[in-house]
Amino acid sequence: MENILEVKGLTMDFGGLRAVDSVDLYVKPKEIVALIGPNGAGKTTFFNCVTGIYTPTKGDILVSSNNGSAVRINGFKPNRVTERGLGRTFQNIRLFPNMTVLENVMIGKHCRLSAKIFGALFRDKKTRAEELKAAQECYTILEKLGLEKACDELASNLPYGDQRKLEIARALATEPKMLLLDEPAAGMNPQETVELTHLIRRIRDTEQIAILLIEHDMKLVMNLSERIYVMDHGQKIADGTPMEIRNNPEVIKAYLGEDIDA
Amino acid sequence: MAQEILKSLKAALWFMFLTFPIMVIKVNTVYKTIEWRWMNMIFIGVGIFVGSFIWRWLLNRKDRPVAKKDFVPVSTRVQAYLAENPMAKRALQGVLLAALLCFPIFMDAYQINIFTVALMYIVLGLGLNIVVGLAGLLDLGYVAFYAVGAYTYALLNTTFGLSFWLVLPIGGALAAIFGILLGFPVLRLRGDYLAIVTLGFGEIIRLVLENWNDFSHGPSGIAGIDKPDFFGLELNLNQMTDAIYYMMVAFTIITIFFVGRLQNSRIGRAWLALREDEIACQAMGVGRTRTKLMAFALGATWAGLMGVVFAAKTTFINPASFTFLESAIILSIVVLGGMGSIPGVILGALIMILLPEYMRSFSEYRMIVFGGAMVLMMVFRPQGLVSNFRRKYSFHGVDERLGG
Amino acid sequence: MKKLLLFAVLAAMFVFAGCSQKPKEEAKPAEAPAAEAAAPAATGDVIKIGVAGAHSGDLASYGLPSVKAAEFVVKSINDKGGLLGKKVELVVVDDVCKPEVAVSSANKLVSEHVVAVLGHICSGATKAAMGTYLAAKIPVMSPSATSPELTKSGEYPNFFRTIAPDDSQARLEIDYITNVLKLKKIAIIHDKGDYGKGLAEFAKGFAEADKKLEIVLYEGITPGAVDYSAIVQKIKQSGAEAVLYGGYHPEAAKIVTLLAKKKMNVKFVSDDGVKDDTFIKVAGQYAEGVYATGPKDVSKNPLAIEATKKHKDAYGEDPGAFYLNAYTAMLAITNAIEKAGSTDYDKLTNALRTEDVETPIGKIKFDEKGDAIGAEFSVYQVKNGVYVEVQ
Amino acid sequence: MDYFLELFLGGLTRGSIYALIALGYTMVYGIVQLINFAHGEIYMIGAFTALIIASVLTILGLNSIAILVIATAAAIVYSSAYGYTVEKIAYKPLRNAPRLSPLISAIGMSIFLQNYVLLAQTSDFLPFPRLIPEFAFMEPVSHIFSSAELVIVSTTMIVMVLLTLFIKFTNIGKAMRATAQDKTMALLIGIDVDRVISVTFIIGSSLAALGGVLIANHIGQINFYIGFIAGIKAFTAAVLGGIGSIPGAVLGALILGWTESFATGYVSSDYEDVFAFALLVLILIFRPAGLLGKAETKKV
Repeated sequence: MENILEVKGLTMDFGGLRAVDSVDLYVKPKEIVALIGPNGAGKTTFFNCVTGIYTPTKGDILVSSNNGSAVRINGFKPNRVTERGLGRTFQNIRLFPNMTVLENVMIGKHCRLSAKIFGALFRDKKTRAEELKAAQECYTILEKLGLEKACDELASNLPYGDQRKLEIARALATEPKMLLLDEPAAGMNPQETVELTHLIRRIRDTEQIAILLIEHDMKLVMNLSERIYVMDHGQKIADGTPMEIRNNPEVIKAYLGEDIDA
Repeated sequence: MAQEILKSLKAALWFMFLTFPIMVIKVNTVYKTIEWRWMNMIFIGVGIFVGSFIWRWLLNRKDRPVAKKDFVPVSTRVQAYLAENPMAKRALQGVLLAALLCFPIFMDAYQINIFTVALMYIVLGLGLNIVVGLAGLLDLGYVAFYAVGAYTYALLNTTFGLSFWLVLPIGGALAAIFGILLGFPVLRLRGDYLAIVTLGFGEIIRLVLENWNDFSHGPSGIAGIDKPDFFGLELNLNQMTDAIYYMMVAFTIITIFFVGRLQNSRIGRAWLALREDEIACQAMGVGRTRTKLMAFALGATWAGLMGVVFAAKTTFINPASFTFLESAIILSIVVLGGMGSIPGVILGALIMILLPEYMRSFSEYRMIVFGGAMVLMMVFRPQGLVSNFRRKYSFHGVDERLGG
Repeated sequence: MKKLLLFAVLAAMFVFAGCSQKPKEEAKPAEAPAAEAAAPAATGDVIKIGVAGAHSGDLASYGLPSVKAAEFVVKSINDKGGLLGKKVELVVVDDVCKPEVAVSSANKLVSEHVVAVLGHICSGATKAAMGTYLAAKIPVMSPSATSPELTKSGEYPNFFRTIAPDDSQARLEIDYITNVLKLKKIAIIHDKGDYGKGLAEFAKGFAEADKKLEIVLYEGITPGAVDYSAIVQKIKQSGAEAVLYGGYHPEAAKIVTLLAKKKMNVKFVSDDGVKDDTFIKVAGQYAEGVYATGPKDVSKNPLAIEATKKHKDAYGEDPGAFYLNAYTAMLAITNAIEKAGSTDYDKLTNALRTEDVETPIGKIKFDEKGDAIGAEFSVYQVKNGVYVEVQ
Repeated sequence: MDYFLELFLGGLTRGSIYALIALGYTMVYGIVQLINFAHGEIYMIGAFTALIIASVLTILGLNSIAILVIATAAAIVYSSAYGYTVEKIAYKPLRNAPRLSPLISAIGMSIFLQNYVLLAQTSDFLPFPRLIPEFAFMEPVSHIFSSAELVIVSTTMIVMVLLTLFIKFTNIGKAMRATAQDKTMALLIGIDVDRVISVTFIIGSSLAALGGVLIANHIGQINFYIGFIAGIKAFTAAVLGGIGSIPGAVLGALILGWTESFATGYVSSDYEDVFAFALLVLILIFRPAGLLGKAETKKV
């Protein structure tokens, strides 16, 4: 499979409500793709379907595996999805508040480690080496995001912007092939947003991974993304390059009243 | 000040009203006589009047916003100091160990026995701490696993004559299997539902033990269980008490050691994360079912082991030892001490077991003081006695710390 | 950490080895029990007697009366100048009827150097505690532990009791139903408890061995449940002519009431746990005609009258369960000390087995196994609101 | 068929009593998400108060209807007062504490109240006077369904209807629903959350008191320990029906009552409680929110 993620006809019903209605989407390796749309368009639900938190009603979610073949991950548990290489962040920050920053990141490493109970109890050489390596790798990730000084702080003590960054660090620790960011800039001031834009691009470049993001900040979206999908009322209403989207009458209609050039 | 007095006066009056029928009137329904105990009302009034000042003072002290951020609790400061000064930590460990080892030399059999019981509860508390404190799964039926261990030894010993040391691992393993059996169906349930199902499970185990006479000898219990065998030595009662005490000291040390390691391992982190945020935890690649089952199984294992010790120590067991109250006491140890904190659980167990024991002279007032103390503890220190202290990594000396 | 563990284990071994020396030195006096158990008490100014049982929790009502009985007996002895010239002192411990707490309580009493123990209340707790007492050579006398094993197994040579064991009660009940009431079908119901179920098991065994009674229903009920109508329906359905109930009066009162309300004509035969005035007060008119076995009638025994009067004077109410048995036990213990002229274990137990003593339940002494000779059961029936001995 | 009917009616009575206690659990849980372990004790205190007042009045020589009314009223007043006070002492200071702390506090309160009654009164069972008269019209069927049972069942049904109406239509009822949904939001729109919680405890406690009087009258005796088992059973019923839901609590209680009754009748009473708990486990596995509870949608 050439694409890293391919979604075909994804549909999600809650009782009688259709939150996502046959949406198609694909992401190529090392691509930055944005998913935009007004509030309630079904973007987060789409994310949740892809990452296994909801089981979609219909459609296919395909992820390319290491040997290049496509794997259908519908109904996989979230952790199995993560093992397949999709790391995510949350719209409303969901860190582990009473654990240290480093520990938060090390949770992301969990599925890449293999220590079992006996390893934990007897702490043999292999386990110790693995722990040490994991801690150092996580520390390196924190360094990349500029959070290494806070590594022993409790996550709940971090300032808001750093908490957002920590979520990204944690997702990176899962060694993803693709990162799904749910409104990474929400609540940030313009200065922080600019930094975030650079950060996301840098991550893509250094880690060589694809990024799919949901965002309301149009400046960030237009600056950053190579392709954009637009959703409204559960349906995909447009896709294309930032330029195409900017001039798409459907999108303008959907955003009526919202300033998309902001 | 006048306002304060008025408040206390109101409280006193309210409680005098509240306790009126139960404290003041005592009816003898057989002889149809009424006894009016007005003195009780006066005691209540005075007691509450004074008590309510203390109550408000303590509440104010707790809520005072005195730079809460900068305030570091004593327990945390002590722990941080010890973490940074391995020498001091070693010294403290050494002193404690020496005290534990020399204890029987100065004490009589009664004291040693009480301490053995306290040590058993420390281990039980640490086991439950894995489930409740670390993984955040509220288990109200923990005593069921304790019963599984106890009955395993009692039955295998009285019917097949198997020795203590042989049954010890069997009891632990069987309890772990029960833990998994219980775990599978209930994992999908959230907090309080899990609590009531585990409570039900605990009761089911006890009821089965009570009713299934052919298997468990029913309510009359199993007598004549062998005490543990120590290298084939012939021990008299006092020596046996000492021996079991030392065995429990070793057990406790091993448990503390293992639980400490679990806590700071890959699995321990996953438990903590699961407790903090289940969805985020899953999305970060932690398998929920597996991780939760592991917590249940490990927690149960310790209960099973202690069950075997319990049966061997008392030489007689019946279902009366495995009631809900027992689960509640073990849970209280964990919460009182501070969830997820090993020193906390130890402190909690010592308080919960030794205090009622030494309050024996109060005899019938023992349980009311116990219940009241539980409420007061929670009101004034809801996070438990010792706050959870997270290990820090330092990246210049990371090798040494992780290897330690 | 590894080193620490190693150190701990080594140190434990070392100290353990050291400590196992210590009790060996003590082992000498242990061989001469008089010196160990009795010496401290004998040299002191007081004779200490332990009182153990449930004094809090849901079974407190069975344990507290024995404390009161012990206090009355001790008071009268001390008022008369004490025992062997010393004051008698009680050491009261609460075992909540739990085996593990009973062991702690026993240890406590041993460390207080008591010379004898009144207790424990529940059979289970008693069994758990006996090992400790035996090792310390302390005689134990229970007013209420009725498990036959305690005396018949021979494992507890220091155990005595002032109440007859369960099997003799069950035997009496079955005989009464077969021979006097001449019924054929019985339902055996119990409360799943140590006492009730134990008794029911014996009754079932006897009935099956006799082959004269048909057991149409054998079931346990849950004490404390809010309603027993289902089990009562089931008794009705089973066609039983009599219900043999093993358990205590609260549940019995509920069942009897329901039986009457459902207009069912079955005999209700029960045990000592039901032969209690509270049962009649609670069940009221429905209690009429109920049979219960209990210790033979002592209402005319002057000591029993005196003991009951003391309680009424002090507390303004009738004594609770096992009060007279506890009173008896306390008299038996103190009498034996007096007669033996010592608190030595062998002399004391010998006195208990040989010396008759006048007590509220009659003139008794103890057989080799520890059961009281003279403590027997009779059958009672409720007539006009009081239990009357029949037979 | 008669046998079935009798078991059915027996289960109905038993279920109705569970329901009265379960309603208190479910309301409190719905609003503060707390398993109020002391609720069983409130029920016990209600029964004790009624017993004490009724005995005093009997000795004073009032007629039995007057005694019934006054004793029930006293039980309700005192149980409410206890419920209110328990909330103020043991739960209110813990509103922002870790989730398990109020639970431990509740267990402590339960132990405290049991022993308080044990010490202040007695450990013995006390006979409870029969206050509910035998109705003449029930005479023909009294061997399968007594007057007291009729009173219990109908009281429960009436209470359930009244409570539902109360919560639907009164202002405080609406405030309760709002608080149950979102405490912070309720506070923001000007609802006095503390007062709502107090009222919830008061109503729940009154129902428990009513249950206490009825059941004590039905079984004829009480002691300090009756609250424990009844409390656990009622809580099981509340969870079974879907905690937080009022019709759910009643339905759960009735199903629990019937399960126990039929299990005893057709299988064995030895395992009566095992059946009850097994039923609970099964229902929670297949319908985790309980029978009438609303399934929570995970918000991510």
